[in-house]
Amino acid sequence: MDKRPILVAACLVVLLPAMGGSEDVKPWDPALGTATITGSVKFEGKKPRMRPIDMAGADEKCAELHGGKRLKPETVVVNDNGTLRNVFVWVKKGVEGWSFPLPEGNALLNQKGCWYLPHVQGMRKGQSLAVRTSDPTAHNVHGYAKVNRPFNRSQPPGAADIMIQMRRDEAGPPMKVKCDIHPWMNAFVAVVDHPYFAVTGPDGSFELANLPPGTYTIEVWHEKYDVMEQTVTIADNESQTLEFTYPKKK
Amino acid sequence: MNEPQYGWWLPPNVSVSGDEVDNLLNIIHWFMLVLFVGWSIFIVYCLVRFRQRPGHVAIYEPIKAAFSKWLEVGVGVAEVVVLIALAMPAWAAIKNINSQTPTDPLIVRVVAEQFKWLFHYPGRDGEFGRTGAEFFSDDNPAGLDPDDDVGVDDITVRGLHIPVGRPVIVRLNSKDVIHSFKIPVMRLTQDVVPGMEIAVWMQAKDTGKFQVGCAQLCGIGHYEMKADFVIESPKDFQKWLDEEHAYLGLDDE
Amino acid sequence: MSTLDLPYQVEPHPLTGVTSGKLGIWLFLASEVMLFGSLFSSYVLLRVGSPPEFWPLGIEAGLSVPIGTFNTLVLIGSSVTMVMSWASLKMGNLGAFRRYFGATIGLGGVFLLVKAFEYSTKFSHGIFPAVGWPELTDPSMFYGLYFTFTGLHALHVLLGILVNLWLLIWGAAMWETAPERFAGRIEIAGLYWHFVDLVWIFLFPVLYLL
Amino acid sequence: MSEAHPELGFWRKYVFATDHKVIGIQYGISALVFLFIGFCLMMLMRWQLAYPGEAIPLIGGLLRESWVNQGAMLPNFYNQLGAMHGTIMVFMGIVPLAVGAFGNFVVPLQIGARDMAFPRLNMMSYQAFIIGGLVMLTSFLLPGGAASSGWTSYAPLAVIATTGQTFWLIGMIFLIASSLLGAINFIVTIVHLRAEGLTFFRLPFFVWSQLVTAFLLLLAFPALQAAAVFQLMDRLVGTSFFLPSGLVVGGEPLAAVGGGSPLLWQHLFWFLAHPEVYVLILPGMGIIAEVIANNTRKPLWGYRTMVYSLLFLGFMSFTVWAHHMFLTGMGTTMSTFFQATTMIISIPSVIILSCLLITLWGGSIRFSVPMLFALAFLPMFGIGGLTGLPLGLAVPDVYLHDSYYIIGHFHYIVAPGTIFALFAGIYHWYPKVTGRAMNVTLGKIHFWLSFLFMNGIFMPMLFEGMAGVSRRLFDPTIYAHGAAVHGLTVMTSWSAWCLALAQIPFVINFFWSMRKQERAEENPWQATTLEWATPTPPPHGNFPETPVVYCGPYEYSVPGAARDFSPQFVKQEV
Repeated sequence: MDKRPILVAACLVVLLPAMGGSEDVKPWDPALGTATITGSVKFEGKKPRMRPIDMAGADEKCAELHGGKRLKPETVVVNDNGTLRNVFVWVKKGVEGWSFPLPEGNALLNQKGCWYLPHVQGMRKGQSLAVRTSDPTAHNVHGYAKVNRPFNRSQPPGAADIMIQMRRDEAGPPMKVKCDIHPWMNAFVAVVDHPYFAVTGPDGSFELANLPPGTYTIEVWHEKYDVMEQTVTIADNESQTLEFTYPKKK
Repeated sequence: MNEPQYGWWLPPNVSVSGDEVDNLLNIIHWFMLVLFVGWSIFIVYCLVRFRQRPGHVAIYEPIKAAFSKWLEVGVGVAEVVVLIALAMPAWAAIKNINSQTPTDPLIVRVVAEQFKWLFHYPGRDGEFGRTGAEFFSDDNPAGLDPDDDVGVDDITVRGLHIPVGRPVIVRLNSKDVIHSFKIPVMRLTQDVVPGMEIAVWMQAKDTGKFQVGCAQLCGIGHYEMKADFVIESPKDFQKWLDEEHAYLGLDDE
Repeated sequence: MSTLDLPYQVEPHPLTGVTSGKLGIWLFLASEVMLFGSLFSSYVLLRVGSPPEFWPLGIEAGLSVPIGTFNTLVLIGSSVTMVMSWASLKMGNLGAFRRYFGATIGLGGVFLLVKAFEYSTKFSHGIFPAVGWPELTDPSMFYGLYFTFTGLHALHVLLGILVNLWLLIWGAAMWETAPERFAGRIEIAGLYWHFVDLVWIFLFPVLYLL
Repeated sequence: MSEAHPELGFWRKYVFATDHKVIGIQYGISALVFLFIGFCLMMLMRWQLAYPGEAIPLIGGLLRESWVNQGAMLPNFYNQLGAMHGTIMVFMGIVPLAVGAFGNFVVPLQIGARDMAFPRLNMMSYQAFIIGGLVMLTSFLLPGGAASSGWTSYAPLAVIATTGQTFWLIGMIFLIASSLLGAINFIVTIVHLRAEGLTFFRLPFFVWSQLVTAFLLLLAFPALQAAAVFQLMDRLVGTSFFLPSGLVVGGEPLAAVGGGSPLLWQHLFWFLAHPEVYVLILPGMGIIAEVIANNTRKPLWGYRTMVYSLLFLGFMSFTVWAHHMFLTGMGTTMSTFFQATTMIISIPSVIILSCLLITLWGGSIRFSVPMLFALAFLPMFGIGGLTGLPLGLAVPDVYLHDSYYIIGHFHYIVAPGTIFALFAGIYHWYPKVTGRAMNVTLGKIHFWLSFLFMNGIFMPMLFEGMAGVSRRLFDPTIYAHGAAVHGLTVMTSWSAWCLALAQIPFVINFFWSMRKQERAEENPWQATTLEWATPTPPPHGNFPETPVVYCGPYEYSVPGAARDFSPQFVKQEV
């Protein structure tokens, strides 16, 4: 198997921050954070059909938690208001100047009913991803990290949380996490070194609050429809609204 | 659905061609037992009668070569008999079953992946949608072409259901590594080799709920690579198909 | 050396008619035959298994037959000089031996240089063992096999050169003490060298022409 | 010129030794250590199998956190243990002990040679072996751990496996090189350095077995060498000899050109590995033949028949490899051919076995410790051979393939088979090596306990296999038919741990006898073969005066002779 691209990427990522690190990074002053960017991600066109997943045939223990109900893959979830769920939104460029304090605690990735909760999430660089199992069956969490170090750990029922510290940015694209034992289980984790990221929910909207005034490149990412970005300049106490529409126009 | 009984010898057999295998296995093992007991008796007898003791001396050449050639010849003959009389016919039989196309078979496409089985049935229209390696993705484990309407009503499940009595052709494919499709109660094992589709034939003679397993080391989750194997009456099978069809939610569009 | 002087190092064994060293090298070559035999049978199996449009002729794949031919001649020449060196040793002419043997080593070096040149041109065209044919992403074993086979063969040549160098520079001291034995060693080195030559004579048509 | 050997320093004498006896001892010690390591790996696996998901006692907490969860074993560790157990036992344990140790020490003595034909080549093959072994072991320290794709390393699994597999391949290439050099050395030695009068049909059967084994190694191993090179290329350079197109691993398409054949690996591997099976067993048979002839005090029955069978066996072993691949979808004709060859190859083994059995008839059987092991070998090897029968036939194999039945089968051949033979050899030649005999009481304790627990381990496996339990399962109780036989699994595990305890008397005996036991006389077993013609332990150069051979190897109880044994090296006045 060809590991070279991963290696190359890894090297680059080791080097780039080192170079970037030369410019001075000021500690973040909350008083500056007055601007807000809100918006929503629309979905147009025929939504792809997601086949229901039959867990019972492979592992009854998984199905029990869902009753007779069959889940569908969360790859493409279109909300009733025509917006797209599970889109990762983040400030790609514009906040390099500051070093932001790390929030308390870890990012949680829960395995419940042979299903990853949440499907897409963002976390801060330097935080740890806590992979928890709430299932009566064994899991094997496999992180296909391209930038951070890939991980592949078995987690029998009742095992303690597996802690994986994310030492590097990995948001474009976010890393994929799969369960080897239950192939239908997959989730995505984006690692960013600032607090300005969000994931669209049931209403397909997002909000990036407490931004300092400035010019930003906002990127949205979806596991199937890939990335789009818009640039926005925003002033003190201002609030702007952005619109993204998937799939991308050819 | 009768609860299967498992013991220290062969598990229950629900395959029509399984009896042949069982007979062969039992015959061979009786043959082995007889041979082994014979040897043991001979050894023990020698050890007692020819043990070293005062006044007893070894004989330089106790037996002429003529004697006991029969033993080797006997063993040889027995093996040839087992080979020609039993093994070859049985193998030929099974192979022929595989080669001939049985009447009105149920065709199931199996996709093996690390570390679960996926069973792919044609839907109401009775034909499989277009599939290909390039279509595989997390939300499309069967590799169905999303633009192909034939595949829309196909059924993809993680457990194998077959009707009793009806011939079933299983078309085995692998996504990644070599797996082995093993159903002990059907006396069936077949390696699943990536890059080639191997078809095997089976016919159940009894209903019940059993397991499909993987018999070829395929990685970390090898031991967990199991699936339900349900043999139902044709009626129940049809009922199951309808349920699965309902799950697709095509009708409410 | 603390090893004892065992029989049949110089005089041939009545049963086999060869010295121990010679029997040894023949056995070694037998295993080498099995090695390259399995390589070639793998080649056949892979080629039969893959559709012809993915299996180019050497020329189509960009291998230069003239260069290959040249290398073949170089190796054959080196085999000839190898024989000459041994013969001159048998005639007791150490000087001639040195010349011919040096020539053998030199020709081996030329072969490797040419091979290195061939490799580098391939690489510069973005052709590596891991790419297919005709498109770099098409499923073809050809370049993989080409690099594996020629690479292994080149290793054999290199090994031969090193051993021969040792014999030429340090080993020749034995000529004073045990000339017969030294001649035997040269003969053994020659047998190995001829084998390597022979392998190439199989490789060349299989990879370049067929 | 070499009659006067200068006294050698420590390094030349023990580390860079060229004396076949020292090298034999080096091989012996290293191989025993590797055997012990392989055995420990297996005992760990047995815990997981008997008590799935429970913390490993004592050492569970000490293991790497990627291997255990709160002391309980994780599947990837289990797979590493499985793969390395097989590899270590086969390539670093039994073969080096049977061929490297006994072959090196005994063969030159038995043919009246002063040393192996190429002493320094001999040294190199030992060094290659030890390097390969160390590479294999160090792979456990890698982030991803050691190779985990089984000792068969089937592609594509092995190709996409962690770095441990690369170490496995490199180590294997060293081990192969070692075996090839050794094989050349043995053949030349046996063909060229036989003492005067020692014609081929006066060779002890052990020497014959080593000769055939050497040819198998010489001609079979290159296939694996080629395969290993291919797999290395696939792993490191990115070729896809074993990777077909369109592989999708973990939901992502595999970055490889494709177009390769997974079955190619199996063909190359089994072309080696089936002869390898005979490499494992033939030297054992040779030792058993020596011991039985010596302890029944009569010639082997049908010595020539045995030799011919041996040669036939060696030849046929190249024609049966694909019976390991009945399930890979091969055609009827091919499977029929390989079934036939498999049946045919079983016949010479049966002949050799029955010759040994019949040799007991009319003997004067001396129940020495080596003889006990030899006598146990006969039925144990019998079981191993017989259980091969259903596996050689395609139809039953379709059911039994890759089940515990086959594990029981080949372990009966190599564990209570070969390993008992090797123990017999150790007890038999220990006096020759050290000059002191081993303690008999300890030896008998060791034998009876080992005999009991060996069967306690492997007999249940046959039943588990019949019940349909697949091999290499981290937790067989997942399956209903696996849970049904769990009692047998537990029994196997306990037998395994008890077997470990049963080796303690042997270890004590081994070291204690070296110092404390009384000196053994030159020919303690009153044997007839040449190794007993030298002073004990033999000096550098073995024979004070070159021996001459006057008769066959097993001239025991010759009518009219003064004693019940007439050594090959003593002229008979008849």
